[in-house]
Parts: sequence; structure tokens; C-alpha cells
Amino acid sequence: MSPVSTRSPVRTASAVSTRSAVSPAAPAPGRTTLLRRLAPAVLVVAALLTLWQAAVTLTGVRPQVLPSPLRVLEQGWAFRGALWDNALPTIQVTAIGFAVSLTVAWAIAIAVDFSPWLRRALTPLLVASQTLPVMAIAPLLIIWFGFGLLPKVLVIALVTFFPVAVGLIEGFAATDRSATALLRSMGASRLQQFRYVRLPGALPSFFTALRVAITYAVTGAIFAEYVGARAGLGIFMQLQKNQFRTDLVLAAVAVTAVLSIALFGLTYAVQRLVTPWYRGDHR
Amino acid sequence: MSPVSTRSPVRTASAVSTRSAVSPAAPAPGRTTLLRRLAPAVLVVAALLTLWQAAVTLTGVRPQVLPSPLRVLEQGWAFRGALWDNALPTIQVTAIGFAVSLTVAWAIAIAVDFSPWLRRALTPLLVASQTLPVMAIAPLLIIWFGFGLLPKVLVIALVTFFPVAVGLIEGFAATDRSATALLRSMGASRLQQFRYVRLPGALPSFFTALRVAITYAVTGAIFAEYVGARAGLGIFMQLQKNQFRTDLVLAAVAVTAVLSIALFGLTYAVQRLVTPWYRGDHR
Amino acid sequence: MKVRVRDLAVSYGDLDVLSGMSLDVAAGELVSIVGPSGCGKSTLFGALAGIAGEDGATVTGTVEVDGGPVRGAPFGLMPQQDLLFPWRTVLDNTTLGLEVAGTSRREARARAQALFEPFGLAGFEQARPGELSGGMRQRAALLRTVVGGREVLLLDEPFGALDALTRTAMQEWLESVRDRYGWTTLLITHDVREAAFLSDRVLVLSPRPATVRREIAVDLPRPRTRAVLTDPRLAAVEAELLDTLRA
Amino acid sequence: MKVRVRDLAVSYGDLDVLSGMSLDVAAGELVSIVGPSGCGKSTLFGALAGIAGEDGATVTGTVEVDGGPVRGAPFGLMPQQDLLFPWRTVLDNTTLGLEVAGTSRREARARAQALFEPFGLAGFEQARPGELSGGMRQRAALLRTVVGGREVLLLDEPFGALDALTRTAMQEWLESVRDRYGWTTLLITHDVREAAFLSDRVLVLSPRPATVRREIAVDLPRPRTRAVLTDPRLAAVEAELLDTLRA
Amino acid sequence: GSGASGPAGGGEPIRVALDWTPNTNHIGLFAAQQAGFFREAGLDVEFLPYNATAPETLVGSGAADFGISFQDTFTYSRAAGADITSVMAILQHWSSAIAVRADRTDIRSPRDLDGKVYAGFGGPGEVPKLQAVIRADGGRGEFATEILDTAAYEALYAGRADFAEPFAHVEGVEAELRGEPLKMFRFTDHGFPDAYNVLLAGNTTWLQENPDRARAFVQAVQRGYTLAADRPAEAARMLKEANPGAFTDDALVDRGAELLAREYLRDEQGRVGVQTAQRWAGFSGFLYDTGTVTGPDGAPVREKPDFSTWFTNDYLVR
Ligand SMILES: Nc1ncnc2c1ncn2[C@@H]1O[C@H](COP(=O)(O)OP(=O)(O)OP(=O)(O)O)[C@@H](O)[C@H]1O
Ligand SMILES: Nc1ncnc2c1ncn2[C@@H]1O[C@H](COP(=O)(O)OP(=O)(O)OP(=O)(O)O)[C@@H](O)[C@H]1O
Ligand SMILES: [Mg+2]
Ligand SMILES: [Mg+2]
Repeated sequence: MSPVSTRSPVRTASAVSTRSAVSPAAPAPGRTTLLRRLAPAVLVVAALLTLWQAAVTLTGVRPQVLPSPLRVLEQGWAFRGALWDNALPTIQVTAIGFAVSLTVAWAIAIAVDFSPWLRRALTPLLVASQTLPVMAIAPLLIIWFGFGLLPKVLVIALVTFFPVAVGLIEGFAATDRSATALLRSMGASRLQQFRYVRLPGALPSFFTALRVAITYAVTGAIFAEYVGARAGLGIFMQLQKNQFRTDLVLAAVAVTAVLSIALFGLTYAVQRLVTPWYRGDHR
Repeated sequence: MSPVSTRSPVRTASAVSTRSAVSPAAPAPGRTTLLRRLAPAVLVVAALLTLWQAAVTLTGVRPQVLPSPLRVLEQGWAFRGALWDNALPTIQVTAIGFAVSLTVAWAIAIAVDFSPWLRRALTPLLVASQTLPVMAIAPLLIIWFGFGLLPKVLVIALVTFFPVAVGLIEGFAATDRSATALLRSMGASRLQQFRYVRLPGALPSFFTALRVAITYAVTGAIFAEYVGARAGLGIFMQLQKNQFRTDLVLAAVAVTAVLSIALFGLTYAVQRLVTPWYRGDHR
Repeated sequence: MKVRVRDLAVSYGDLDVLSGMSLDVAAGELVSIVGPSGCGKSTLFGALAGIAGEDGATVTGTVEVDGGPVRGAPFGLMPQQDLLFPWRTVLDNTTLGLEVAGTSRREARARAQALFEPFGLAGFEQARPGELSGGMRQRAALLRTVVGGREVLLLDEPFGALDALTRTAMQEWLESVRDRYGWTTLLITHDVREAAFLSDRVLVLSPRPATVRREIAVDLPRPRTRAVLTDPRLAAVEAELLDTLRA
Repeated sequence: MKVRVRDLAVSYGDLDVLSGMSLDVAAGELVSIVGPSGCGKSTLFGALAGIAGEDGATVTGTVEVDGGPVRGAPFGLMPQQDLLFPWRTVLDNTTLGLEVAGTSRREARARAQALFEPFGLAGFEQARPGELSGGMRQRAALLRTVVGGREVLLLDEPFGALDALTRTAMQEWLESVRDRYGWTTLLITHDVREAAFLSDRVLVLSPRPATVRREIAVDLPRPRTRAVLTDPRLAAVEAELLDTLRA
Repeated sequence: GSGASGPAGGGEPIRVALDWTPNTNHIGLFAAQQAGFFREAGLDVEFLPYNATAPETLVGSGAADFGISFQDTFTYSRAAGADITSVMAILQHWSSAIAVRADRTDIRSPRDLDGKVYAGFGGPGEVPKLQAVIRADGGRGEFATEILDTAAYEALYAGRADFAEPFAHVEGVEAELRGEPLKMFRFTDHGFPDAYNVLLAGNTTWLQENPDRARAFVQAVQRGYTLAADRPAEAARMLKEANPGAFTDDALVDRGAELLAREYLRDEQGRVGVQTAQRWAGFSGFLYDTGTVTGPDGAPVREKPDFSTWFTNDYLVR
């Protein structure tokens, strides 16, 4: 009986040598793993793009209606300067807006966690705030705050704070009751209970919410540009759309997507840093 | 020493009589509790409205820019017929769209949970899907699907499926590793592990995500009406906006908010039904 | 041999927990495992049940059941942490093993229900696990395991949280039904008297990394009754076990 | 009296768990509580520590410490489920009580660290609770409680998951330091020998709804050493306890 | 106020709100900027970034001093109480028109639109206007409306809608360039009054307080549109230069500018910018007659105002 390496834990009589099912067997960690992790996404995206290209070529649909991915790529590349110039302000406003959004979400969630009265008072307002169409409040924002950074930051915050706030509020509320009880038995103040149990207990829930919210951040910034902006991916999209340059609109959409995916990926890295004890089994 | 009733658990030497800190002491359950639960929200909303009314009266801002809440109410009431006629199609399309959204989210989350390959392949696509500006794809939707229900349903699904999918995916992944291990030791198939552990374990996370998503559902429907519609709250808002009737736009926003809050509240009721074992301490 | 283990080695990263452990269990036998806290007893069960890898262990070695590879799920594991599912009632927790094996819910419930009385859990069928006391949780977990109908039971401290009386009652129950169902049983316990009373053989493990330091056969007639408790042979085994552990 | 409890009644909905329980504990005394599984021992501790309401219990009655109302947090509770926090290392779990009381992190760590060796946890300071064995978790939870520096310790089955040897070592450790720190201790155990060995008095509870059925004083010299284990007076107390439980 | 200082009075820049991303409707504004007309008049002019808020709202609330407007949106806004005055007509005639795809042989004149689908923007006067045109052409004026806003043209091209109302000098040119021309039915060809398609509106209070700066600004804009009317190619170049990156298709701008200069920028007397009470009374009066105009209190108004108070030629060079 010579030892055989298998991935399944000891379930067979033949000699087994198995390594954690958690961290997938990796011959050489670094680059190879990354490549193997990215492969499925790359494959599927490639397949979809090919399908799309084929569909456009076969149906001969007008590029104003649906340009082929190759055309989007080509034109996007030709206009890379303009795309970059417009991406920068969007990235800037996204960063500031999302920072504000996180601050607001944490502040609200903590306040609500400490006061059931506030919880009941604010919850309907928070929900209602998500129903405000930006179009309806844009004039107010402009009249009050002009065309500077502020109204855009407000729009992004408005669009993205809610998932984080809800995730945190429910995360706090869902923490293990007996753990809180233990702390209370130690005479822990409400603040200490929060710090030692509710806060760390809510972090996984926070990161889930963060992933949802961060996805909306860039889109929110583009949306915010409707309130008034001189440059930005949203402005670029509108300019191109009004000139029937669907290909360039989609190029800008692609840039947005790449930005969002990068931010989304970033949350995993941050999570690993902040909650080293927590391992969802992302098998 | 005569027994005194207090809300805090036995911490004093004076005779104590304490009832669960969880369900707040309620003299007569039914109506009174509900009233007391709603009081904070009603108070805060009333305060805000008063402030707004005062601000409008004092600054004398034109109603086309910012109407007073009383005017919104009055005009909203005057146009209650139109509001109702437009709310109905929006509610209808919201219901259908959100049903589709939930189905899609569950399908994706389950698929991804069963296949790490799919997880890696789809995650970037899911994130990217959230970056598609409705404005940019609206023309495509119309060209492909016409003016019927379908494009609107698609927009709502697109806007709302993501939080649910992410909540479910992470909920599945976060379930207790040792509980899964126990089931594996029983020889449970992947499907059984899912059914007996991952599914019930993910439900709290699902409901958190549901609350975020359902808030976007009505707004999503209004947004979807930009894709093309004959009636609906979104159409009503556009019409009134073009007529500079900010008061009626806000009346429609108010209807939207009430609808969203109602749906939001509904999730708690459903959650209590579906996960009776789970009690976040919504103190 | 019902179960045959050879050269089983388990490590968590740099921490070697089991190093080349071998053991045999005959069909119908009850073998106890005693050893210092943290030596690797629970880890051994995890490796047998095929779930040690789940929390990051590296496992090598051979496990055979009935002389061949492990097929299906012959092991019924009662983990040290009871792992009752908060979303199921106590009754539905106890039917889990049966449901997984494909027994109909109704049938499973009937079979589990029958044990609630002898396990002192009558009246708590519809309670949630959070409403049970520590000892009641443990009994529910044991109930879930024995009702699951597996050939080999792996019981990790099944009576650890029980008072003397309840404990004796449960031990006697186990002794009385073990034979009837032909269970092959591996039992982790820290109570040498319990080990001596219930076992055919007791394996004493060394501190981590664990190997079988000593194997002690208990030559007492079966089925064992309360009378055995005063048998000097039992006391002798007990003393021998303690001595080995102290060594 | 350090602790004075009068007419304590606790119920979960329709389930009466404690009904009019009264007891006194003198300063520096160690009082054990034994009783059938599920009778309400842990519930009693929860009520004393002021947290029974947390999971939905209705509590009535009087608890006094030092002859007056309960002020601050005089009780150091070691719960039956260890409740180690997964997000803290083992060391940081054990410093929790000190941190809550306002001790600096550094000082708290130093004090807890000193106990890792006698508790057999040396080398696991930086491990996560999930990487400990059942017995190691229990020892970490005990460490957290005793290092917290409270006047009254409520220990719920502190040695339940330990093997005989480790258990004896821990009991002896407790006996040796109890006096030094002047701890008043209430101890839940299902091991009558342990109760007899460690206690000044043992309270035997009735089945649910629990009241104090019998109080048995243990007249053995302190500090108690291994020698006491063979003392016939200990055996007598043990027998009396078992008898009372069986009644 | 302080704004009553001389034409060179610096102070705050003059803020101009645009209705849309830069396009040929704005040609004169940017021509004036590029040709230095504003500088010559001592004016600091700031074009506000494009945004989703109606220029009438911005101008009326004082968030902007001037803005691009249209005769119908101006009418609704002013009737609702907005503090705005039209200071110049930019397009002297309808450039927007009813359009169907040129290959629609089944639609030869507006009366054939009965029972068809209109891709609209949700403007309150749209439907009555189209009904009037169809009825004037002998139809019943019954058609379905899909409110599509910016997706209207795509729906038209894709055949999901049958007709829409594009600008001849923007979408019309674009369609031609693309080789899928549109068939246009001009309103004036079907018994409908002519109208100022595009206007320049100012904040009334600001105008009164800053008469000199107002005059200087409006005249500079008028010079810009005159330049566009005289030398469209040059004006188009300026428009593009003023908005780098905004135009991807030169031909669209050039052909649009040419068409504007040829047909829309001058009135019957060849003047640029001048408005008449008669033209105002025509289309705006029609809108009042439809009952869709509402007053500041939200109630429909039918009684027509004195339209001559709505506009002024006072700031123009005459
Ligand atoms: N959260 C709860 N909700 C409802 N019932 C509960 C709850 N906690 C405990 N009980 C009930 O109270 C009774 C006493 O429980 P308790 O935990 O105090 O028992 P115990 O004496 O500590 O038993 P053991 O020795 O098994 O730990 C049990 O019948 C249990 O079912
Ligand atoms: N998931 C894990 N990760 C890392 N180390 C682990 C893990 N589980 C167990 N260990 C280590 O393995 C060793 C053996 O643990 P195990 O649970 O098998 O002990 P045990 O013999 O069952 O002890 P006890 O009687 O206290 O339950 C311990 O030192 C423990 O720290
Ligand atoms: Mg163990
Ligand atoms: Mg207990």
C-alpha cells in the first residue's frame, strides 16, 4: 500500500494523505494560484464577449444600437485619454463620497444600537431616504450647495450608506446573546459590551454589506454627476449618448465595471486584515 | 420589603421582579405596544415636517423649488386619484420584478454555493452587472423587449437581485464549519448539507439583505419606468417635473416612501414566520 | 476486525497531534479511549469520521472498516461540543442522522420520540436547543447519535455534563441496548470508572502527539449491572488506568 | 453573610425552574451545588449574576451581597458553555474580565499569562479558541474567571471536560489559591467526590422546580490535600450526597 | 443693486445654465466665448456644468443668471410663477418636427399617425400639440404615448415606436449621416403656429438690478449667434474648440450648424434674436387653450397673460 495523495479526507482504506479542504491544494502559491483563481472569470467573460461579437456580426445590428465588443474596445482605446481624464474626477468623488457614506452609516448604526428609541425613530426615515429620486432633489442640492464637490458627495453617501447601515444594525443586533450576557455579568458598561462583543460580532455582517455598498459607489458617483459636473465618467456617458456614440458609452461602462470590481476585490483583502479569525468557507 | 417591579434583572437587594429584557414589558400587548413602537418615528417625522414647513414659510422659497409639506399634502390629496392610478401599475411591476429578482438571486447564490468554479466565474459578472447605468441600457431593452412588462421587470431585477445574492452567498459560506462537518460525518450529500445547515444558517443573512433589496424595489420600479411606460409613479413624477409641479413630484415620492416602508416592515413579519428560532435583540 | 486503523497521523500546521496511531476494534466491542486533555482524542474521532480536514488538519494513514475501504458513513459521531442546530426543535435535531440516511421524517420522529422518555427529555420535543440545560443538550446529542443507526458509534464524552445519577442511568441504558443493536463503540471519557465499567478494552493515550501507550482489557461479564461497580476487578482496572495515566 | 438569597423564583414562560430558593454563603466559603441535570443550577447562577432576564426568564426574589443591594459586579461567572470569543486570541479571552474592570491591557495580560503554565495552556496564548480541545477551552474559561478578580466566583462545572489527572491538578490548584485571594465560591458540579473534596458545605437541589433539598456540611480540615481523598469522612459525605440525590 | 455699475463691472461671473450637453443649439454662446465677445464686453461668463435640473428652475431660483429654454417649458415655468424673462430668441422657428422613419411608406402625412405609437418625453403640451397637428391634417388625433425620455429616438429607429419629435438640425442630421433618414412633418406645414424653438431666458430680478451687464451679455450672445448665422463653419469650429472631447463626430456639428444658419437663426427680416408678441401668443396661447398650464397654486389657468411682459427685446442690438 503506497501512500496516495487525495483531496478528500480519510474516507478510504487505501492510504490517504490529505491536506486541509479549506485552503485548496496549491503547488506553488503566489502567481499560479492567482491565475487559477482568475481563470473561470476570464473564461466566462471571454465566452460572453465572443457570443456578443458573433451576435453583432451575424445580425448586422447598427452600432448605435449595439456596438460589437471589438468596436467598444477599439474606440475606448482611441479615446483612452478622454476616458482617463473623466475617470479621475469620478474616482476622486467616489472616494470622498464613500468615506462620508461609511462614516454616516457607522454613526447611525452605533446610535441606533445604543438607543432603541432612536432605532424606532430612524428606521422609517432611513428607508424613506432610499426612495428619494436623485432627479427630484437635484435642484435643491444645486441651489443649496452649488456645483462643487459637496452635492456629489451627498448623493454618493445617500446611495451607498443604507446597505452598510442596515448590515451593521442587524449585525450588532444578531450578536450572541449569551456572550453579551457574560459581559454584563462582568459589569461591563453598554459601551464595553459594544466594544468587546457587538462590534467584533458584527464585522462579518459589515463586510457583506460593504461589498454591496461599494459596488454602488462608482455607479453612485456617475449618478451624482447628474446633479451637475464638468467632467466625470457620467458626464462622458451623457455626452456620448447624446451623440449616439453607444460604443463610447459602453467603453465608459466598462471602465466603471473594472473600477467597481477592483473595489469589490479590495474588500476581501481588508476583511482578511481586520477579521483574521473569521473564515467563511469560500470554497 | 415589598416586591417592586423593575425592568433590570436582579441586581439590587430590594426585592426584584423582572421580566425578560427581550420582549419589553407590555401592559396590554396588541394596540398599545404598536402605538408605543410607532411613537418615536411619528415624533421625529412630525418634527422634521414642522421644521421644513417653517423653513419654507420663513425663506419664502417658491413652491417650484421647494414646496411646503402642507402644500405637498394638500396637492397630493387633490390628485389622490391620479396618484392611485399611477401607484397601481408601479406596485404591480414591483411585485413581479421583485419576485423575479428573488428567484434569480436564490438561483445564483445556490449555484455559486455548490460550485467554487462558478463562484469565481460569476462574481465579477455580478459586480459588473451593478455598474450598468439603466440610462445606457434602456434603449437596448426597448429594442429587444418592447414596451411590455419584461424590460421593466428586468430593470427591477437588475437593481435588486445583487444585495440578496451577495447576502445569500456570504450567508451560505459563513455557516458553522463544524455543523457542516457533523453532517458530512453522517454521510450527508452536498445537497443535504445545504438543506440542513447552509440554508437555515444563511436565513438571517438573507433577511438582512432582503431588507436592503426591498427598499430598492419600488425605487427600482420607478426607475424602470424611464425605460418606457404609459403610467406609473415614475411617469407621474416625470410629467409633473416637466410641468414644474415639484409639489406633486414630492407627493409621489411620499407615496413611494410609504410603499417602501410598508414592504420593509413586512420583511420582519415574514422573518418571524420563517425563522422562529432566530431572535436578534431588536431592543 | 470491524475497524482497523494503521499509522494514523494528524497535524494542525506545525502541531503534531496524532503520530502513527494504530488500533483495532472488533465488531460489537466497546473500546474506551482515555488520555490527558488536549492529547488528540477528539482529533482521532474527527479523522475516523473523515472530517478532520474540515478544520485544517493534515491527515495521513489508513482506516479500514470490515477489512476494506470506508464506504458510506459507517461512523455515528457524537461530537464533544453538542452541535445541536438552533433552527431545529430538539426532536428534529435528534432525527437528523436518520433523515440524512433517507428515513422518512415521520418514521424518524417516531423512532427518536421513543427515546425521549428514557433520556429524560420528555416534554422538550418541541423546545429549541437554547432552552435546554447543559446536561439536556448532551443527552439530546447522544440521542441523535444512537438513533442514527450507524454501525460504529464514536462517542466523545457522552456523559461529561451529567450528574452522577443521570450518568449512571445513561450508562446502564447504553449497556443494555448496545448488545441488542450490535453497535461497535469507541468511547472517549475522562472518567476511568466509566471506562472500566463499560468497556471491553481501554486504550490509554500518551500526551500530544498521541500514540496508544497502553491497552487494558476489562475481563468482566456482560451485560454489566450495578453490581459490577463493587467488583474488585473493576477497582483493579480503575487503579491500573490511573497509574498508567500518571506515569 | 457575603451572599444572601431569599425566595428566588425563576421561570421561563410556563416552566418554573426555581421556586422560592433561599441560601447564604459566608465570606471565604466554598459552597457546592449538586442536583439532577436540568433542575435549575445554571439558572440560579444566571439569576445571581443578573443575566437570567437576558434569555427571557422572569425573576423574582432578593439577592444581597455584604448585607446590601448588589453594587458593581461582585460575581465572577464561569458559564457552563465556555463562551470564549472567536475573535480574540486565547490570551485576550482570558484578560476580558480585567479589561472590563479597567485594568490596562498590558497589566491584564501579564496577570493572565502567569496562569497559562499551571493551567496547562502554555504555548496556546496566541491560538484562537477554535484551535483548542474541549478540556483546554474549559481551562481557558476558568482562567478568565479566576483572573478577573471578583469577590464571589460562580463556577458552573469548571472541571466537567477534564480527565482525571488534569482535574485533580486543577482542583488542587483551586484549593491552594482560594484562601490566598479570599474568594467566596459557589461551585456547580455533578461529581459528588469533587463537591465533598472542595466544599465547606454542599447544597443538594431537588428536581425542577428546584429548591434546596438538603444542606450537608463537610467537616474536614483545610487546606485539603490529596490525603483527604482517602479520609473516611470524605467517603461518608460522598455516600450521604448520593443517597440524598437518589431519594 | 451693486450690479448697476458699468458694463465692465466685474464682480461675480455671469452664470449660464445649459439644457443639455453642448450641442449646436448652443453654438452662438460658445462662438461668443471663443471669439472674445464676452471679454470685449468686460464680462466674465461661466457656463454651468450640465445637470439634470431644468434651466428654468435654476434661473428662476437665482442659481443661474441666464439659461437655455424652450417656448413650451418657458410657458409652463413662467405660468407657475418662475421669475424668468425671455431675452432673446435663439431658434426663430420650429426645428423640432414630427418624424417617422423614411422607409415607412404607410405614413405619408400626420393623419396617418392615428393608432400609432408616439415616443415622448413626458412634456405636458406634447400630446395636445400632436393631436392638433393630426386633426388639422384630417386625422382623429388618437395615438398611444410611451414616455421614453432620452430613449425616444432609439425606439423610433428600432421600430418599437412609430413617431417622435426630434430636432431637424441634430437628430435629423444624425439620421441622414447614418444613412437611415427620417421623414419630417413640420408643424407649420400643418396649420400650426410657428414658435421660438429655443430661447435665452434670464432671471427677471437680476435683469432689473443689472441692466447694463444684462445688455452687454445679451448683445454679446446675439453677436455670437449672428456669427453662427453668417459663418456656420467657423462657429462650428469654435463650438468644438470650446468643448474638447464633447464632439466625436465633426460632420454632425458642421452639417447641423449649416442647417441652423440656413433656416433657423434668422427671422423673416433676417434679424437674429428678436421676438414678437404675436409669435409668443401663437404657441403659448395654444398651450393655455389646452388646459395643461397651471398657475403658482397648482390650479389650471386658461386666462392668457399679457405675453409681451414675458419677453423683451430691450437688451438686443436693434
Ligand atoms: N433560555 C431558556 N429558555 C427556556 N427554558 C430554559 C432556558 N434555559 C434553561 N431553561 C430550562 O430551565 C431548566 C433548568 O435549566 P438549567 O440550565 O438551569 O439546568 P441545570 O441544573 O444547569 O442542568 P445541567 O446540569 O444539565 O446543566 C431546564 O429545564 C431548561 O429546559
Ligand atoms: N482546529 C484546530 N486547529 C488547530 N489546532 C487544533 C484544532 N483542533 C484541535 N487542535 C489541537 O489539537 C490538539 C488535540 O485536540 P483534541 O481536541 O483532539 O484534544 P482532546 O484529546 O480531545 O482533548 P480534551 O480531552 O480536552 O477534549 C490540541 O492541542 C488542540 O490545540
Ligand atoms: Mg476532546
Ligand atoms: Mg447547567
